[in-house]
Amino acid sequence: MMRINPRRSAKISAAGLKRIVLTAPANVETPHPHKPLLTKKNSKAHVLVIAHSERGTLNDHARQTIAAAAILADAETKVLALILGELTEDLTSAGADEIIVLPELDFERFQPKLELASISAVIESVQPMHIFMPDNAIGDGDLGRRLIASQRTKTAATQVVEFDANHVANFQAGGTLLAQSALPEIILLAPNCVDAHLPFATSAERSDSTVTNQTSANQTETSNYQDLGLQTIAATEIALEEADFIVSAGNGVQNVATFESLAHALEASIGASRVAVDDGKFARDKQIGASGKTVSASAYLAIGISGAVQHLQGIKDCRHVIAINTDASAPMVKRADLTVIGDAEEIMQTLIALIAVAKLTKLKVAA
Amino acid sequence: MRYPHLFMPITLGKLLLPNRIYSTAHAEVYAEVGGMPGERYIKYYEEKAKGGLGMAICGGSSPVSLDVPQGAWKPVNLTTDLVIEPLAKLAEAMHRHGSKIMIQATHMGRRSVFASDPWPHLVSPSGVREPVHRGNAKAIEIEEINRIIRDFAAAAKRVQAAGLDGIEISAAHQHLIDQFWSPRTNQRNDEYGGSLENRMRFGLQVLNTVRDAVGANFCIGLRMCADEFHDDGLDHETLKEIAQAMSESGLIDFISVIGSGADTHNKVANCMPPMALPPEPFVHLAAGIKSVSTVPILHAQGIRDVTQAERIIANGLVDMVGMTRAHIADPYMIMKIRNGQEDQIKQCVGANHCIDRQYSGQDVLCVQNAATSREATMPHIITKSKGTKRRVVIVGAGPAGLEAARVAAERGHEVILFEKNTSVGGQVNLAAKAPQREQMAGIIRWFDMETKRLKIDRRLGGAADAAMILAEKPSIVVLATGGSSHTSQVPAWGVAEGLAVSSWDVLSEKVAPKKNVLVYDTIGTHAGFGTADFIASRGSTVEIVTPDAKVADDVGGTTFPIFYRRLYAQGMIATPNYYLERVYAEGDKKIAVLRNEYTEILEEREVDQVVIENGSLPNTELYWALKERSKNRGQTDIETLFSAKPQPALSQTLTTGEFLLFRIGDCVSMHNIHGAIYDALRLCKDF
Amino acid sequence: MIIKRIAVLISAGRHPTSGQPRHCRNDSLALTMAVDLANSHSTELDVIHAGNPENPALANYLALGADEIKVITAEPIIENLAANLKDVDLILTGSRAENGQDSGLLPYLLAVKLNIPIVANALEIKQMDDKLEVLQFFPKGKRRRVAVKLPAIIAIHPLAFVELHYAYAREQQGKIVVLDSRSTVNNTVAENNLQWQIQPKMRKPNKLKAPENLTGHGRLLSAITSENKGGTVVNEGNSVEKAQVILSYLREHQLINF
Amino acid sequence: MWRTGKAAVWSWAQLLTIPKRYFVDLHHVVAREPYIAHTHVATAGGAVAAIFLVALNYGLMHYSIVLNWAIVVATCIMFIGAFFMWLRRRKVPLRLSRGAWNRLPYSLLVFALGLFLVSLPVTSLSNGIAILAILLLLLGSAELALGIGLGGPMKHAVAGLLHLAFHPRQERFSSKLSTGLKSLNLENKEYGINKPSDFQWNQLLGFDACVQCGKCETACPAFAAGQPLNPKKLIQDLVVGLSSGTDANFTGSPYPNIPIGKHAGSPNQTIVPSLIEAQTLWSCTTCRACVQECPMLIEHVDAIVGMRRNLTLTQGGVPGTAQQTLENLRQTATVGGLDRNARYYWAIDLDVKTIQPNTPVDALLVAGEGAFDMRYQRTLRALIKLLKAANVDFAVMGALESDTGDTARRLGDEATFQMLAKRNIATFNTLQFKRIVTADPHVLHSLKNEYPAFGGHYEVLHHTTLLAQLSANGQLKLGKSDETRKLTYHDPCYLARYNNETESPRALLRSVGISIHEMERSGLRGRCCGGGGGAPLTDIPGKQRIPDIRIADASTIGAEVVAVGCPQCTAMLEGVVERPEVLDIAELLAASLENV
Repeated sequence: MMRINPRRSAKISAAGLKRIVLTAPANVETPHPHKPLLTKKNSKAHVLVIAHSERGTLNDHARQTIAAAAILADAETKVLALILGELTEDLTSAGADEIIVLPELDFERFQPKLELASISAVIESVQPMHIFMPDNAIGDGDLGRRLIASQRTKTAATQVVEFDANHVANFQAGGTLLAQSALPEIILLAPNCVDAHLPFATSAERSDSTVTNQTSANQTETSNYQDLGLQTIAATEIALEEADFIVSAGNGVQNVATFESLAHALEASIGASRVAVDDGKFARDKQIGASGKTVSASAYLAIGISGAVQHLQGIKDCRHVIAINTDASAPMVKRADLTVIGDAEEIMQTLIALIAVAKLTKLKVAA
Repeated sequence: MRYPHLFMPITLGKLLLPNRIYSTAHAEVYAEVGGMPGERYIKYYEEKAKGGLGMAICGGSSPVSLDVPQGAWKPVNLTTDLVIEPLAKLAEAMHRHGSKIMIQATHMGRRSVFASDPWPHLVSPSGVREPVHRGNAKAIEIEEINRIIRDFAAAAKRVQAAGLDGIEISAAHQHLIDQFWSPRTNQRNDEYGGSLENRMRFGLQVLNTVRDAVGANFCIGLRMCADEFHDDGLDHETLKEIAQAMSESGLIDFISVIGSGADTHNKVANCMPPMALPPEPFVHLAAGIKSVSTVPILHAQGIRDVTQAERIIANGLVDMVGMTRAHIADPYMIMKIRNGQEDQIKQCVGANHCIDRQYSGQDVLCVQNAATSREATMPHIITKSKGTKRRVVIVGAGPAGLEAARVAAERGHEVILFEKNTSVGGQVNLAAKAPQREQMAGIIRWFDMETKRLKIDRRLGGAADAAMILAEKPSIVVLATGGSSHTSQVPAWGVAEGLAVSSWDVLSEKVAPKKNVLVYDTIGTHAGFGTADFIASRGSTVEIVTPDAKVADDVGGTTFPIFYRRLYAQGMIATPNYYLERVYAEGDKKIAVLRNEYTEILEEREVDQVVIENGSLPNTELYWALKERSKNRGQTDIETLFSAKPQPALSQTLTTGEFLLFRIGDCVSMHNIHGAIYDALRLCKDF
Repeated sequence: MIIKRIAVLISAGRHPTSGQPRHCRNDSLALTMAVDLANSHSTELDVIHAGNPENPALANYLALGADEIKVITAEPIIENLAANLKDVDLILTGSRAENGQDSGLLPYLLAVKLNIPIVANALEIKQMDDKLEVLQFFPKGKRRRVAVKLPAIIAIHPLAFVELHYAYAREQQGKIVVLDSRSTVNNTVAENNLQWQIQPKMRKPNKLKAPENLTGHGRLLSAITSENKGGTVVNEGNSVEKAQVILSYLREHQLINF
Repeated sequence: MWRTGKAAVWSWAQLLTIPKRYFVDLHHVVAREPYIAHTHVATAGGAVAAIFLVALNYGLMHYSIVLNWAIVVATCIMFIGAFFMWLRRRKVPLRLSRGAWNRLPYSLLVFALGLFLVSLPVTSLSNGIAILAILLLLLGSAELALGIGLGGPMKHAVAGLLHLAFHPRQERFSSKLSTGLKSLNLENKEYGINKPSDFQWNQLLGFDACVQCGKCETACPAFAAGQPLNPKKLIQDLVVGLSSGTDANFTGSPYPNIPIGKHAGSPNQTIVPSLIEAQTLWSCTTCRACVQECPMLIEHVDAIVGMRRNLTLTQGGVPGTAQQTLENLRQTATVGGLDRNARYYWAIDLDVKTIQPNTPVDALLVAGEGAFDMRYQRTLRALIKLLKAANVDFAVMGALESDTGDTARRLGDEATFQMLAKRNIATFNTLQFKRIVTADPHVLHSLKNEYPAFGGHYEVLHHTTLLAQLSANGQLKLGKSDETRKLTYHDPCYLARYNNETESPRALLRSVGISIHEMERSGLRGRCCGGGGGAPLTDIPGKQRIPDIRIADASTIGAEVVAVGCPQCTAMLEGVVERPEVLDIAELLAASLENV
C-alpha cells in the first residue's frame, strides 16, 4: 500500500500566491505481483509431459499440455517436463516442477527410434502415473503414437479435447460423436483444450537424467529411417492463418511496392490492417484482426500499424511481434517484443538492402 | 455460402428465427407520454425490420409495476392495458417485414430514482442503496413480493395480447430478480435470503407465474449477468449454477447473457463496451453460461462486425449475437450483408454517443447516423432526386461536408468536394489521436469509402477560395469549413506569445508534449481529457484544470469511467473548479495562474507547458466572401429545416451564375459530430 | 529392391453433413497412390478393408480404382490384418479414419505388430532402390523428406498431392471378396483399450482452467486487458542501425537463417 | 462407311421427309446469311436443275431444243452462283476452311461453263471448243461425283440430304424443340463414346454433312475466349477418325493453342487424346450456339457430351473442381457439398410454405443449387414477393429438394445424373402440385426436357414465363419501373436456345415501362455467359474469360444494367470487375410493385 499526503506541497510565489510546482511524483516502487511459488515437497509420484521445442521455446500447445499436467498434479505429484530439442526459455510460469532437456532430439531431425528409446528410458526410471503429450504435427503426435504402440499394456487416448482429473473426451467417427472415458495413462492432447495460464509458478528445475544421457549417447539412428532434411515452401502458397512469418502493413505504409519487396526478401506472407485494406491498398482477405483473420505466426512484423484493439486481437497468438512505427506510444508498441521508431519507408528500404547482402554472404560462405 | 453459421436459423422455444443476429433490449427513451410506444418508436424498429433484422427485443427495462418510476428513461409502460394497442401496432409493423419482436419486462427494484413520478418508495430485498441512481430503497415485504409477481404475469399477458412474439424477463444489471440473487443486495434471513435456493426463489416464482399466464407456446427469455465483478456479488461460477437451474426449470426458452454488474459507475461502463474495450470482451463468460445451459444462449457486448459475429457463432461460443449498437449505426446491416455490400455498412465504432445520451435521460441518437430514430423525417436510404440535376460544391471534408457530399451524390447530383488537407475527416482525425479512441477514425473511414464509391469529385490538399468555387459554376454551395482552435478568447492565456499551446497543436503533433504539463479544459467533452491522456501516455506528468464541477464533466455515463480509469492509473491530477487566469514565463518555466470558481482565490502552477482546450471558433472567411453573391444571401430557412421540409430557395429557378449558399456544422457555431452530420442530412436530403 | 506386393488399407467413412456412407478421403488418397505405383511397377495390389463387407462405402473404392476389395471380418483387427500383410512390401493407408475411434493409431500398432517401420503424414512417395522417399507434412509451410527402408507402412496425410478419379464403370466391374472369417490369431493382450462411452448429445468440450481466486476487479481486468509485455523500444540511431536491430532479433530467435 | 457406327432407329420412309426439311427447316438456318443463301440457291439450284435437265433431255433421249435452252439458263444461274462464291472466296473469312474448299468455286465454274458450252446449239461449236467443253465438263463433274464418293467438298450434298432424312433428333423437324440429352442405358454398360465407331451411324452421317462453313466456330464462346475448342474442327476430327487419317489436311482455324497435324484417329481407336484432347471437350459450355447456327443441323453438343461421358464414367477424368462437385452430388445431392436443409434458410422470414405430402399446391418452387448463394437469394426473395403479390398458391421443396443433376449430366456423369433424377422423381411422386416453377433455366431444362425419359412428366415453367402469364391475365399487377438506366437483356442459353423462351422476359420488362436495348447477339443467337456445362468447374484456361466477352457486348451498346434470368449467368457476369449492374428480371419487377 502506498501512503501519501493528500495535500500537494506548495510554495508561495513572489506575488504571494500559492504555487504548486508540477513535477512527477517520486517513483514509488509498486510491488510486482508475483505469482505464488508452488513447491512440491516429498513428492512420490510423477506426471510426465513430453514435447518438442521449436527454436528453443515451447509453443502454446506444448505449454497447454504442461499446464494440463500441472492442474492435474496434486501437492505430492511432480510435473516432469521432458523437452526434446534445446530450451532457452524459463518454464516456471508453464507449470513444470522439473525439466529434462534432450537438445539432440530436435524436431527438425527424424530419429523416431532414438526418441522412443530415450523417452522410454525416462518412463522406465520415473514410472509416471500419466504421460501427456501435445497431439501435434511437429513430431509429438507421431512420437506419442509410437509410444502407445510400443507400450500396449498402458491405456491411451489421442486427440483429447476435454479432460479433468476423472475423465477424457474426444471426437470420434469423423468428428460426429463425442466419446468419454476414464483418465488413461497416456494422453495426447488436442490444442486449446486447456488454458495455459496458471495462477502459480513452479520451480522448473533442470535435472540431468543419467539414464537418458546414456541412452542417447549409446544410440544413433542407423536404423530404417534416413532423414533427408526439412524444407520450407514459398510463403505465397501458405494461407495467412497458417503462415509462420507475416509482414503486415498499416496506415504508415505509403509505398506498397517497397513493402512487398520486403515481404519477398523475408520470404514472409503479407497481411494488412483494416485501415490499409479499406484504403484499397490490399485485398480484403489480407485483413488481420477481429473483423478479419486471426493469425498465429512465429514472427509478425507490423509496419506502420498503430494497433487498434481489434487488430491486436487478431495477432494475440503470434510469438514474436516486431513493430516499425513513428509513434512510440502506439498500442502496438506495448504489444510488440521489439519496436523500432522511425520512418517506415526508410527502414524497409534499408532492411531490403541488408537482407540482400546477408543472403549473398551466406551463399558465398556456402560456396 | 457466406456466413453459413450466422445465417443458420434458430428456434427459441417455438419461435423460429431466420438468422443468429438480433437487437437486444435497450432503453430507447422514445416512449411517449404515459409510456406508450408512438410513431417514432415504431418507425425506429420498423426500419431495422426493413433492413432484414430477424428479431428485436425492444423496451429495455420496461416496468411491470407502479413502484418503478417511469419519468426518467421514458420506458414502455407495461403496467396498463393501454399499452396493448400501441404494442400491437409495433408487432404488426415488424411482422409485415418478416421480423420478430419481443419486449423486455422487469421490476427495477432499487435501481431507480425515487425523486421522479410517482415518487415511490423503491423496494429491494434488503433496502441497500444503489450508488449509480442514488436508489434509496426499503426492504421489500412478502405482500409486495406477491404483488410484483402478479404484476409480471399481468404484463406478460398484455405483451401476448398485443401479438408480440415473446417476452424477456430481466435479471441483469441488478434489477429486482438479481437483487434477490446477489448477496451484495440480499441480506434477508427469510425464505428469500440465505441459501442460493432461497435467493433464487423470487425469480423462479416470477417465471412460473409468467409461464402459467402465457402458456407453453409463448417465448420467454431471461436476461442475466455472467459475473458482477464485485467481491461481495455474484461470481461466474455462482451465476452458472443459477443459469443451469433456470434453464433446467423448463420455464424459459433462452438466456441472454451480459457480462459485468452495473450498479457502480465503473461497472456501468462495461455493459455497453465503449471503444476502449477489446472486441467481445465478455463472450467467454457467455460461453461459460452456455456450457451449463439447456436453452440457447444469446449474447451482445462489443460485437460490431459481421466477420466477428460469424466467428463467434462458428466457434459455438453462443447461439445468437446481439448487434444492437451496430443496428443503431446501420439498420440496413443485414440487407447489406445479403447484398454483398459489407463495405457499405456504417459500422458502429463504440463512441457510445447513444448510450451516453440515454444515461443522461436523453433520447438515443447515433453519433454517425442522423437518420436513426428520426425515420419519420430523415431517410436511411437516400433516393435519387426526380428534379433537376444540380452542380453542388461542398467545401470542407469533415463529418458535415462528407455527409453533405454523400447525400447530394446519392440524390444524383454532380458533387465537387474541396478539402484543404490531404485527407478527409477534419477534427475527427484529431479526436482519433487520443489513446484508446483510435476507432473514432472509423466514422471517417466509412465516409471516405462512400464518397469514393459514389465517384464524388474530391479535390483534396488545397484550400478553396471564392474564385475557385465560382469557377465550378455551382448551383448550390455548401460550406462545411469547420472551425479553428479557439485559443484567442482570453489573450492573457498567452497563446499568441507562445506561453500556451492549443490542444489541436498537441494532438496534431505540431507541438511535442513537455515533461510537466497543465491541460486547461473549458469544454469538458472528450477533447480535453483526450489531449491530457495523449500527453500522459507519452510519459509526461499532467494536471487537468477545469472550471467544471469535475473533469470531463460533459462526457456520458459509459465514457467518463473509462477516462477516470486512465486518469488514476496514470497518476494524472484532476483540478476542477478553477479558471485559468493568465500564463507568464519564469525562466524556462511557465507559470499558470488559476482562480478558484467559488473563492476567487488565485494560485499558481509552475510547469513546462500549458495546453488549452477551448473548443472551436467558426471559419467564416469563405462565407462572408460568398454571402452577398448568393441568391439566398447565405440564409438557411430554419422553419423548413427544423420541420424536415425542402428549403424554399430550392424551388427557385436559377439563372446562369446564380447559386444558393448554405453552411452547416462547426462553421456556423461549434457543434459535435452528430450535430454536423444532422445539419448536412436535413439540408441536403431535399437537394 | 522390386516392390512385389502393395497393400492399401481402407476404412468406411461417412459424409460429415449428409451422413451418407462414403469412402474415407485419406484412405482414397492412399489407394490412388498405390494404384499409380502398382501400375508403374506392375506390382500386385491388395486393397483390404477390415469391417463390414456390406458397407455401401466400399463401392466408392471400386470406383476410385480398386479392382477387388478383400474384406477381413475377423477380430481382433490388428492381429488379423497383420496376418494378412506378412509378405507385403509396402502398406499404404490414410493417416486417420472417419469412423470408429479415429485415433490414428492403427498404422502404428500394425507397424509394431509386423516389426516394420512407419512414416506418417506423407504427402508424396517415390521409390528409390530399396527405399521409399516420403515427403512429410509439417505445419506452417514446412515439409520434410524421409527415406524409409522397405517393407514399411506409410500413412497418407489429407493434403497429399493426389487427384482422385471416380469412375462409375469401375464400380460396376469391381469385386468385394470376404476373406475367411475365422480369426487366424488367438492373442488377446490388453491393448491400450479404454472403455469409451458415446455422449448422447454433441456439445462443445469444456476447456480446463486452473482455479484462480481473483477479486471482482481482477476478473474484470483479466477480461478487458491483455498482458502487455512492453518489449524493447529502439528510438536512437540511423536507419541502418535500426534495421540491424530487427535483423539481429530475427537471427537471435532463429526466425531467419541468413 | 457410316455403317461402322452403332445402330439407330430409322426407316427408309424418312427419305421422303427430305424435301420439306431441306426447303423449310434448313432454310430457316441458312437464310440468316442472305448472301450465302442466295449463292447456294443459285449454285445448287442451277446445278441440280441442270443435271436434272441433262438427265431428262439426254438420259431419256428427248434431245429437245427447249430443254437444251433450259439447260443453258440453269448453267447460267449456276455460273452466276459459282461466280459469287468465287468472289467470296477471294477474301476468305477466317471461319471458312480453305484447301479443297477454295478449289470448289473453280470446279463449279468449270462444270457450269462446260455444260453451258455443251448445251449450246451444237452446230455453232467448233470441234476444239467442243472438246474443251467436254473436258471442262468432265473436270467439273469429277469434283461433284468423286467429291461425294471420296470425301471432297461436294460430299455435303449427299450426306447433307441423307442427314436431313436420318437426323438423330427427328423431333427437330416437327417444330418441337429437342435439346435434352439422350440417356445411356447404364445397365447395358453404355458408357458413352470412346471411339468413332461408338457413335450412331446417323450421327456419323451428320458429321459428314459438315460444309465447314465455320458458323459454329463464330458462335462458339469457348473459341472466342481462346480455349482449345473449335466445334468445326471437332466435327472434322471426327470425320478424320471415321475415315482413318490425321488432321494434317484440315485447312480451317485450329483449336486455339493446339497445333494442327499432330492428331490422328481411326474408327476403332480411342478418341481421347490421340484424336481429340480432353481439354477440348471440357472447354464446351454446352450453350448450343454451334447447333443453333449449323446449316447442316449437326448436333455438336451431343457429340461432346457423348465423349465426356466416356471419360467420366470409365476413367473419372473430369478436371478441375468438377471431380469434387460430382462427389458432392453423390454424397449430399448438392453441388456444394452442403446441408440440404440450408437451401431454404433464406425463406424463413418470408413465411414461405414448405410442401408437405398430402397438401396440394398450385405451384412448386424448385430453386436449385443457387439458393445456397446470397446473390441468387435476392432474386428468389424478389420472386416470392411477386408470387405473393399475384396470390399464387405455392410452396418450396425445403430439405426434400435434391440437385436435379444437371451439372453431373453435362459433365458426362450419367450415373450420378440418373441417380439424382430417379430420386427427385420419387420425391415428386409423393407430392401434389400442378406445375413446377423455377428461376434457374438449368433446373428448367433438366426437369422439363430430360426427366420425361425417366418417367417424370411435369409442367415446368421458368419464373419469367409464369410471371408473364400472370401479368397477362391480370393476376399480377405490376407498377411502372423507376429504372431509367440503359438496359439490355442477356438471354440465358438454357432458357432461350434450350427452351425457346425469349419473349416472356422481354414482355415483362416492357410491361413495367423498361425499354430494352438489344446486344448484337441476342435471343436464340445470344452469346453464352460461360457458366454452362460445368465449364466454370473444369476451368480450362484460355486467353480471356467468356463472361468478359459477354460484358463487353453489353458495354459496346452502352448498357448500364444487364437484365438476366438465370443465377448462373448472374454469377458469371457479376464476376467481371468493371461492369454494368446485373439484375434478375424478378428483381426489376419486384421493385415496380412499390409503384402499383
